Amino acid sequence: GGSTASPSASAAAGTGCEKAIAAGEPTTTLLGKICAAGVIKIATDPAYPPYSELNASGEYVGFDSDTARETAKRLGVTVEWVTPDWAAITAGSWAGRWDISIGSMTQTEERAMVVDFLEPYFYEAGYLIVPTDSAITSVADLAGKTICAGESTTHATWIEGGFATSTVVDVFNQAPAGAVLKTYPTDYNCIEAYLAGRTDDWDAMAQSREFIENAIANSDGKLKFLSEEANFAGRISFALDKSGPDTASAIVAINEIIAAMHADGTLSGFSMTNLGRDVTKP
Amino acid sequence: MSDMKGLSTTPAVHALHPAEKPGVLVKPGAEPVLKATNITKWFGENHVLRGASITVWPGETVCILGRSGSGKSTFLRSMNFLEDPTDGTVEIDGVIVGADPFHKEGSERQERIREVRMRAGMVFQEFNLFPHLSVIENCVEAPIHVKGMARKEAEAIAEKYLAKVGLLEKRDEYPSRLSGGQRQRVAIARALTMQPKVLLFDEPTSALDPTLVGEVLKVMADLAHEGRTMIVVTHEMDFAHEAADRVYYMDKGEFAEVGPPEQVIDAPKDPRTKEFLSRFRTLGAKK
Amino acid sequence: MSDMKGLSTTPAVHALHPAEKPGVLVKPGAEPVLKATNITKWFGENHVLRGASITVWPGETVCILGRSGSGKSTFLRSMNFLEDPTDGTVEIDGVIVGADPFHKEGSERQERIREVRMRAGMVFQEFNLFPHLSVIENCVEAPIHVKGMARKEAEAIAEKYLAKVGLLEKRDEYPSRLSGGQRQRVAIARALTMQPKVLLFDEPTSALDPTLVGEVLKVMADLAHEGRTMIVVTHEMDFAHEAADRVYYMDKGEFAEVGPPEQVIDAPKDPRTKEFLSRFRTLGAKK
Amino acid sequence: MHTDAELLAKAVAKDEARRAARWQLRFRLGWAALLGLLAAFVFLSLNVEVDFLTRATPFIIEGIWITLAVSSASIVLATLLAALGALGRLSSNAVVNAIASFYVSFFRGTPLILQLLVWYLALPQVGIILDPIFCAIGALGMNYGAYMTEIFRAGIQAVPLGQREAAAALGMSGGTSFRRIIAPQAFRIIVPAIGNDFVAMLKDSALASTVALHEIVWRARNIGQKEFKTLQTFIIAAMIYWTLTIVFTAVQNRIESRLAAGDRNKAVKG
Amino acid sequence: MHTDAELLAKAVAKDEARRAARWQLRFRLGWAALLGLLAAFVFLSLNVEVDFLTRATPFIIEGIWITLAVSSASIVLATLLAALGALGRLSSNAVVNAIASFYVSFFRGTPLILQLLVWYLALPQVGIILDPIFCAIGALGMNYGAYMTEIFRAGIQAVPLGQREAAAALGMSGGTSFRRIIAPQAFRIIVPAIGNDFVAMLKDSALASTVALHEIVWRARNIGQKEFKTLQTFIIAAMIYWTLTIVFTAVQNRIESRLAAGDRNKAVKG
Ligand SMILES: Nc1ncnc2c1ncn2[C@@H]1O[C@H](COP(=O)(O)OP(=O)(O)OP(=O)(O)O)[C@@H](O)[C@H]1O
Ligand SMILES: Nc1ncnc2c1ncn2[C@@H]1O[C@H](COP(=O)(O)OP(=O)(O)OP(=O)(O)O)[C@@H](O)[C@H]1O
Ligand SMILES: [Mg+2]
Ligand SMILES: [Mg+2]
Repeated sequence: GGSTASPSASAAAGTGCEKAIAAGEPTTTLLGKICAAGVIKIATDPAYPPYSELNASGEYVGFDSDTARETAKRLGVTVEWVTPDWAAITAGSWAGRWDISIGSMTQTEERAMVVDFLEPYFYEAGYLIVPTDSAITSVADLAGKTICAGESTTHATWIEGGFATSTVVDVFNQAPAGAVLKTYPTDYNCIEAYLAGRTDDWDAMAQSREFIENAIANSDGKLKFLSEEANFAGRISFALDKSGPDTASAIVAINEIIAAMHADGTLSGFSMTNLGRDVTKP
Repeated sequence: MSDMKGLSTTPAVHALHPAEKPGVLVKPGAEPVLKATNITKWFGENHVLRGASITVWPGETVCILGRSGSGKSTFLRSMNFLEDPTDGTVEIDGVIVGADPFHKEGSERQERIREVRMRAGMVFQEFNLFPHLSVIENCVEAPIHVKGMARKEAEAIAEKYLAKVGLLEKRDEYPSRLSGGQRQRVAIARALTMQPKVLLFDEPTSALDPTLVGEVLKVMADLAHEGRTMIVVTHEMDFAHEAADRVYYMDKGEFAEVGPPEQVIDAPKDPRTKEFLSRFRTLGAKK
Repeated sequence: MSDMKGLSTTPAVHALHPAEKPGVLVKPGAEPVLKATNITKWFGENHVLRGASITVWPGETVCILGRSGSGKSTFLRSMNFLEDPTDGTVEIDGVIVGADPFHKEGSERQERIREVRMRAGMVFQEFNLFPHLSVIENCVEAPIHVKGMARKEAEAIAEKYLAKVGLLEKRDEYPSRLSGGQRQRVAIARALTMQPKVLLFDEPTSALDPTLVGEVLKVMADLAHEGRTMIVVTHEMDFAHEAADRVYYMDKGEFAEVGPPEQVIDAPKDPRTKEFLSRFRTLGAKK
Repeated sequence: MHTDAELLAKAVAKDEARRAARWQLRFRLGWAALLGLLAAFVFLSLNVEVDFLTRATPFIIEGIWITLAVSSASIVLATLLAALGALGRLSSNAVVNAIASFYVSFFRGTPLILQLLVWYLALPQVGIILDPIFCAIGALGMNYGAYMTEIFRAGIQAVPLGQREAAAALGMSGGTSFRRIIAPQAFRIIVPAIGNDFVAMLKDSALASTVALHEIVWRARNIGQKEFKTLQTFIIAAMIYWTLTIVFTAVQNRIESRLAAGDRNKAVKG
Repeated sequence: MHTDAELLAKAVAKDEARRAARWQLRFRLGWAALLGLLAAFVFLSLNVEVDFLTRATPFIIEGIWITLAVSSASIVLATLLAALGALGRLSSNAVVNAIASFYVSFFRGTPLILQLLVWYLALPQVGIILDPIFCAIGALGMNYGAYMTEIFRAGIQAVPLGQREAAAALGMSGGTSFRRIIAPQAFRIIVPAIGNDFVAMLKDSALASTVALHEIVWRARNIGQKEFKTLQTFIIAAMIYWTLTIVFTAVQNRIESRLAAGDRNKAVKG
């Protein structure tokens, strides 16, 4: 899109904010606030390649980052990055510290009680990683075994047998019977513990395809995919704080942008450049 | 608090002890500069002062003797309300402060206590110089920050008294670099710089190395001879003998015997004084 | 270290001072129990002891006088190597330890120092009782843990000496509940319980309230009269006069005058002793 | 019959007692008011959900046992190390002194979290694989031991020189003197510091959550994160820690005053 | 000409100096050996990747400025609060005393991380929105202020009663006495504690990474995590902290000895 290149305001074809202002958006809503400020504060995780990453030159790169930048551009505002710990994000009540989370957050029913999810911008499936020399060859072999995941991730929820009744997560494989969940503060800790020599720490670990590929690449051949078959698929969305200013108009405006980015192939393009495959379709 | 009526301190009339007569240096007809009446102190259940009174005329030196724990320090500290007595009244240079055991009086009494303190310089056993201040700063601190005196004037007065105690050349030294005797002499100069009406000494030589006692006693004797008004709690019999107009022997919070040193020290009448002096002399001062 | 040859301490021959003659209580022909020869001490550049020697026969009491800083404590503490002298030799009850300024000797010398210490009981100015132990435990600690004595035996001895200093009834009290005079008497009993050949006292009454000095001096005088061997650093002229067989006057790390108390105290010959005694008496002990 | 003086003394004592009681009351009311304010702030502004809290609280509280176990074991280890460290720092042997000094410098100079990760992730690479709980105890114990070394050293040095001299004069060897005279006295000086450190350690033991020990903070985080309510669960955790702190501070005060009483150390002037 | 005694004294002094120098040497060699061992452990067993470290180190080092800025501002705040807190704890006014006591109890009794989240996420809900850096400073300052309150109080109480009495006897009011006599003396007692706390704070300021401040630990985690190398980056962080600690401890010692020299406090027996 070349909206920033055209300074002239044209209500019909203009940015999200131009449209909102034209429609008389009050500055008390989230959208009005963002537009009035001309800045959108986006929370993201700067250490989650290839989705988002702060590179050596201080720029945010990756699929999430590209998507976030493009969304802001289409809103007609500039980006201010905020990089809180997961501990701050999960505290709830963001208190206006950031306007939106664009950080590979999977929709869950519990989270939806606190945040408003927008339409998914991509879909992510959970896979299992096992040691290369593992005797385990199928999900069923993991019955009663220990599976590692990051604290409070969707992968952890799946291991615990969650999502059975979820309407936002599609389960393809039930978690192995009697699997024991082992969690660390982040997913990375599972891999670090294993590579450090704690080979008895877990029998398998659950995460996304990209994470696992990255782990395998850094593992010196010690790790491999258990299978190509996904365990579940989640919808990955932007999230807005329910306890903040009214989000209704923002949901409409940003959903419109997401739909447009899906439709015009922007998201697919970001996906191909950053991930080498298209994850934007269910 | 109506049940305490009659107990509280209606200022008792100050009565002279028969032996309390103005000393030789006192100007005839002069009024007492310090009158402490019926000073009583309880520490909890412990009846430490049992209504002790004292009268001091301007220019007098009086000594208080007594065994350890008899209440000498408590009495002396009641003179400037470092110890708040349970009952009794202190009058120094016309400023009257009564006991206030039920804390009924307010800041106005505190003001009067400060007036009393400015009129009564105190010298402690442990010197209590301010270690973070030099000798001259020790002396001018209170004149400047309590009396509001100009620094120049305060320093001039301080230097005068430092010269008197023979320590002018230590003016800018810090207390930690002085000997015990020097420290105590600075403490005396510090008290003098406030130009008090009365000097209170609480065993000023007890914390000193025996070889340093003399220099402090000498300064004190000089002050006594030049007509300073002084109350001295001491165990130095010879000093008391030589410098005191009157000696008070304290026993269990009361003055058991009062009189000129020649009588109280050399020919005590009260059996308690007798016993104290005899005990005190065994081996300690035999000759 | 060959350049130090000839400097180091070849045990100097012990020579008697002309005035050093066995006291009246000493058995004729008895050998000295303590000989300190040419004790020298440097603290850095400060030449504190300049080759002082002393001879003490069994049963004698000797007193060391001298002004503050003259080196009395350093000398006394050299007797049991609490202060390690730069030069000189100490012999107590046949155990000989020489100075070892270059640390050439090893643990064998340490052993001999401990032997010396077991033979020399010490009483400090500040008492130094062990505050976490009761009176009786203070006394039996060393006999049990140094001499390996049975607790029963140690307690029996301790009780004997506690009785001697008049504090048997305080047997199970803790030091903090005792008066200064009582503490010092316990310290004496503690030293006695080790059954030393010599008792060393370093100003044992200087930290005491003047009214409590007498009780300690009395115990010490009793010990002297019953024939304990004692070296006493003190400012108590009267005690020295009454109890000492011999008095040593120390000046700038040397014994300026030695002799019986009647001579050194009452009729000093050395000008330094004279000056000290005159200064000491101004006002302090005039009568 | 009472004399006037005794009646006055009684009246004064009664008045003092009344005054003290009133002071205590005002002090407690002050505290109560502040607690009320705090509660109001939490409830009114943090949209606390009571049914969530009733679900979460028991789960979080269970973590107390791990917190206490780790902290207790660690303080024991730290105390032992600090004793050794202090002896080392006071040693006249240069090498022993250097080791102790290095220990103190390194473990005080680097963050505890790193030290924990070394126990958890670096030691396995030289073949030492410890249970997470032992990693936590090792890391906390070594770290606090370094801080406490300096406290122990100060405590030992605070025993007056005269005590050492009295012991030496009685013929005690250095070892006997230390064991029988110096150490017991240093101990009394050190006890309050050990108590303070234990209370501080209760909170620092939360770092063990990084190595997957299910102590209080781990539980607060895990039950809160799923629903984005860690602010609320952390407040529960805070209340638990606060309670533990108050309880153990009281225990510590009790121990200290008993130690003091054991001395029968009421000084008498003399 | 020298006397024999002087020659002996010179020889002894020379021998002592030689002995001391040898001790120092052995001490330093001990340290060096331990540093070597540590380096060997890190390099040999942790498969340290040098090119990764050369990439990561400059990025992590940049965090020093935030660490220092946050720590410096916080220690200033903490010192002010501790001064007020100590006055409150020593106040005869029951309510003032209760407030100070509540402050100390609450901020010492609850984990720093929670306090930080309250500043960052809870305060905005009552309309107080502070920059993350001010949240970090506020949280650290209030927390350390509570700990330091007790240190300040102890420092004030450590000034001998005689000083207060001497001031009172000279007619000084409570305020004058505190400002001119007590506070300057307490200050000297307190300075070492402030220094220690500053050094400790350097490490605790790492918590500010939670609220998105890019200080040392944030940087170490973010650059290390992607490649599963946080152990290595944390070791870099640790070395940075260790260096900072050593530097600031040296500065602190310098300040303390200068303060002591300012006193010209070399005691003379008398
Ligand atoms: N602050 C206090 N609290 C309780 N009791 C006290 C206090 N100060 C003094 N006393 C008690 O009051 C009594 C008298 O003490 P005071 O110090 O006045 O005696 P003293 O005659 O000065 O003795 P000394 O010659 O030892 O200085 C003693 O029993 C003492 O224990
Ligand atoms: N440990 C030490 N280090 C350096 N100098 C010391 C030490 N101990 C004593 N001195 C110095 O040695 C000299 C003699 O001191 P010592 O204590 O032996 O004197 P003293 O005669 O016992 O005096 P006092 O009567 O005051 O006890 C003094 O100048 C003192 O400053
Ligand atoms: Mg007294
Ligand atoms: Mg001495």
